[in-house]
Amino acid sequence: MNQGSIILQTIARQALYVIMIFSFFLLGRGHNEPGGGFIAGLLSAAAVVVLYLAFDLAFVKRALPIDYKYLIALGLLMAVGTGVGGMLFSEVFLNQSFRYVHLPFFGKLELTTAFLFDFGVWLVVVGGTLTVISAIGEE
Amino acid sequence: MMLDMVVDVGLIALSIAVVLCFYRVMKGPSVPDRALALDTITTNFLGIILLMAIRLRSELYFEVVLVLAILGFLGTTALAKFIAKGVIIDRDNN
Amino acid sequence: MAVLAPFALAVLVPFLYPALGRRIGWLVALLPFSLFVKYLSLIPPIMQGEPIFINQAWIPSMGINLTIYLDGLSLLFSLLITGIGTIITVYSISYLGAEEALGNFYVYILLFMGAMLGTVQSSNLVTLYVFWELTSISSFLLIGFWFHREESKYGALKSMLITVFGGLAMIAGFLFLYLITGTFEIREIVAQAGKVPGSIYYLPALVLILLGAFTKSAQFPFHIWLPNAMEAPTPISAYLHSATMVKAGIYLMARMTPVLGGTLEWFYILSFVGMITLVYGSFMAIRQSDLKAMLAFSTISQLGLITFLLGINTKLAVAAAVFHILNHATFKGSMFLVVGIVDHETGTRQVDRLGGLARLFPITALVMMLASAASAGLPPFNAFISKEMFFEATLHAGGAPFTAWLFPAAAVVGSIFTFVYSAVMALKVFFGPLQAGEGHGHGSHHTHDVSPTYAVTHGHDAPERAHGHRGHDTHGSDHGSGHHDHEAGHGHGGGHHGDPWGMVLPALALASLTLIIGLFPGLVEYSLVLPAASGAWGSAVKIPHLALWHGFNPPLFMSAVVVLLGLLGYRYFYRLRDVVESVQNARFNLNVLYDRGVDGLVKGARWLTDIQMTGYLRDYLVFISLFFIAAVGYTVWAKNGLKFTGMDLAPVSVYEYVLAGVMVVATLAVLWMPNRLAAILSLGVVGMGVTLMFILFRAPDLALTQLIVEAVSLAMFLLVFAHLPELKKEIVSRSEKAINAVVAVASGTLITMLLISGNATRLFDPISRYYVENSYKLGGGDNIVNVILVDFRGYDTMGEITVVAVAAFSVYALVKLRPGKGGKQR
Amino acid sequence: MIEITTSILIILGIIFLMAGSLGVVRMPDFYGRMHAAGKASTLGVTFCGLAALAYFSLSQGHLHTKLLLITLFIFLTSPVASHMMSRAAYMTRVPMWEGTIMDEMKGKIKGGPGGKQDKPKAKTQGK
Repeated sequence: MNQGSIILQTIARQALYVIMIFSFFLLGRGHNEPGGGFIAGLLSAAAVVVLYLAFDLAFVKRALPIDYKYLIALGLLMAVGTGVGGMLFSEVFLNQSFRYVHLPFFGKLELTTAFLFDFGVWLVVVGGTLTVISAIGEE
Repeated sequence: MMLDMVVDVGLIALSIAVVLCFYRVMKGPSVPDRALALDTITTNFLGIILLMAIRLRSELYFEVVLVLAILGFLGTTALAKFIAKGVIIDRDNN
Repeated sequence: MAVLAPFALAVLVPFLYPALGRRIGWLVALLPFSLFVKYLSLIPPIMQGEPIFINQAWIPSMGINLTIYLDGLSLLFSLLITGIGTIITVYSISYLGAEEALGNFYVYILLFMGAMLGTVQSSNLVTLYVFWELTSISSFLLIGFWFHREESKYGALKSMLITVFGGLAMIAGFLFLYLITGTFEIREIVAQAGKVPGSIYYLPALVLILLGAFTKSAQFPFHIWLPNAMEAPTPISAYLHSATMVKAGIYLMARMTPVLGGTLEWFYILSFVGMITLVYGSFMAIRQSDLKAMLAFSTISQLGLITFLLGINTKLAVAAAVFHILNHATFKGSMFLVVGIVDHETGTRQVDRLGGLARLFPITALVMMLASAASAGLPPFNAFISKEMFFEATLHAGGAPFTAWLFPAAAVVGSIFTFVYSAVMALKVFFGPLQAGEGHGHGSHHTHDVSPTYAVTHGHDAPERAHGHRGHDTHGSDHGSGHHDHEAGHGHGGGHHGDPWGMVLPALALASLTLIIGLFPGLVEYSLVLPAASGAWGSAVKIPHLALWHGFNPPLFMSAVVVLLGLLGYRYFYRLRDVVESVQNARFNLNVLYDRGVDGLVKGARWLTDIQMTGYLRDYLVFISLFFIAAVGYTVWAKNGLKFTGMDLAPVSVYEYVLAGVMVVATLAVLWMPNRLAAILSLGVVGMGVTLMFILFRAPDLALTQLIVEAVSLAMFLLVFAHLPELKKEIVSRSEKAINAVVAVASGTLITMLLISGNATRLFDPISRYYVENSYKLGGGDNIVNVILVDFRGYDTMGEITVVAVAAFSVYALVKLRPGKGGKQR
Repeated sequence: MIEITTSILIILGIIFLMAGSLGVVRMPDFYGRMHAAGKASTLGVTFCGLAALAYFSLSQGHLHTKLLLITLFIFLTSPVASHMMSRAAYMTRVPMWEGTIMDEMKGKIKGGPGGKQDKPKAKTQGK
């Protein structure tokens, strides 16, 4: 379809999913084992960059029609939101709380507001990196 | 422990391999040579980390391995496109 | 809390303004009026001497809290602020046309009112400072209200610069006080007043605080901003620059009297500055041709008088000062309002062009008569009593022998000039020969509001003036254009003159006060003056009964001299003015000094930036690292913090040596790489080395992050290089390379030394123990690093992601807004 | 039992990795080195991965899926990277070893030696 090498494109499609799963995995368990918003965010950005490398801008724009800047804004909102949320329960700003929930299949699952905060961080990092890369790329 | 002894030998061997590739990075007449040497260094690092994981019997390192693999792949491909076409993300070239 | 009410309303005004339009003035006037009544009701308890005290912690850890402390002194000022505030707001309803930006006018006024109330009522020095600066800001906004006029902007900036400069000095003075007494609460400071004069910090504290007070109250060296502040609309000048704001400095001096007063320095600085300002102010007032400027200088001189009294620092003097504050507010306020009316009606404020307006504006003339008579200090008025007390105080001032005759003499001379300019303003403007102030005069100072101008001699066949308000306003304001032209034209026929009631009534109310207080001083004496004086003095003040008549005593004789010479001065006013004119030389006056100072500042700043901003990133790096080396190197050297002993180093295995070796070689290689691409690649090797180090030391999290940073920076480099021009190696001069080498080596060694000594010194036990213990209990996660990142140090992470967001946006903007290759703007 | 299998796999891994690195150093021109790097190292790492997989799966009793995924991923992406690099080198006409007998790719890749010269190989095209 384009001058880019076919091999790269096929691999890129498969690799994208692997990396995406992995970055969500990292994000999810950030609280207990090594992982967290930053690393997951960058990995997801890496996944999209692989797409950028394999295909061209137009293709990626069609594949991912979202404007990355909204991601940043959403991420910040979420991060600050969890912080402010803490204040609603008359806690100190940005105080995290956590509950243990037993899901039938997964067993003990720990729901923490920290995860929301991490998710916010994830969004900001992904949005930020991709905005920069796409801005420079389009140049 | 036989296994630990083997792993140690492996680690030393891989270090030598890294130094060898490093020599190529230094000398490499053309840029692709250097890029390739760097890619091989990354692969060697993967090997080292895996051996370390076995040596220390902890599963924490698999993340590092995968991330390193992804980024190595990403780096080399970007480099390749840069060398070839001077531009990494092309607008739409069909 | 009463103090915060104005701020609350100020917030609402922008929303109410579209709905209410001009009538919002009445609503806004309600607030100061209700506060005025509230404070009036507070007089009885305060008379008995138990002040109201409300404490609201603001920053408890720093000992700064919002404490409201209402004693006699602050009550007097609060009454002044709210009372005159009401009058001004009512006055400005008819003064300002509908087209003016009334919305923000009222917001600024309310902002100011709240700030002033806060200043006079807060008993915590820092809160007082905060409100103090707020008054400067609101005065800046108000002076520059007609922002499209050059003079307003200049005046606003000038007043802002000088008052804020003083404010900064003042906060420094407060800090000294804090050093001496260890508290910010004024009451506690007053309690330890004995300790203050003795300590070494006394003089700097005194000088700095006085600097703040003098700049705010426009005392001699710093008075230059007040005449320029006259660019504000007249009600503002009346409110801020005569009755309340300029009195903040006086309030501060009065409040500090028990603490800083009583020493020789206090006596000499204050009395001399006050005396000079009094004489200089009234002396210069005569020279002014513009009514408002004349009033400005008269305010300066009256403030000088009050400072003079505070300087003398006897019970009588302090009482006189407080009483004069009240009187001055009444007569100066009304004089300003009258000038506003004159200007509003005739479109000009030039003394020479005005005359004989009494026939046209009988009531305004009456008000002016009352006010200027009081200002001159004639018997039946309140100012006469305070001037008598002033003379009395100067006679018994004490201090060095030469002051015994100097003070009274200065007082008399000052009063003579005051008498002259009050007479000029009253008699000449209203009763002099009817002058054709046809208003073509383009006085630089006069305002250009919407007033329908009257040709004094030619009638203006406007329709019958609706009573009191400006319904008949037939033509839109031209307030856009700088100078004032008159579309009114000179239609002939009977002029319908009459006083604009909307403006005259408030002025009349204020002026009548001068007479009422003059005739029945007792009314005010016990309820206001004495509590205020005792508030200032720190202990109860008993003074002889305030009365018009104290028998034949030296002050009466001095007043008689003043009146006589004053009349004489008025008789030969023009010749007197020429004399004054000749004295004034343009070259050395303070204004020029101020302007030259500001320009010098701006030029210096530009010179400094030019040196640094060479445009090369490399130079910035060199600057930064040089500064780093200098700062850190010096401190380390000075504190000889370098310790190389006592290091418990972990055993370094062979493996780490190899890795370290590779990394060192790679870093050195970067220098000799033929092109940039190769250089980044070897940098990549260094990065890998660091990651491996982390792995060796079993820190997977760090390894992950390091890896990602490596990869992203590599990608960034590549992206950027795609656009950089293809120059292999910059040709860099040898000397520059040498500098870079030296700087690099120096910062490298410094950091290693720091690390080593850092490792060696064990001042605090490592924080990690705290995190290890309760990262699971509190954070609920056993990945300590992440728990720290998200929970304990959540705030930092939030900061970081904001930084990331901002960085991303800025890159986007930079790239997008660059003029495109084809010059097309993206 | 676990130790024996892991050791064997490790030794295999190391042999191939060493071979790869040696190849990268010893080979006369870029394309030779590319062979070594592309094939040998990837195989080497895969063996190491398998060793780790064997070790952890056997010691923990259940197949370690994550490790499997990782090894597979490396096995997949590493050759592609080498391929891309060689393509780039070919397009920028990196010189071949003088002893090369035949260049099957001549003229097939745009920009390569003998290829259709429609697009100048300039490093940075006009955007």
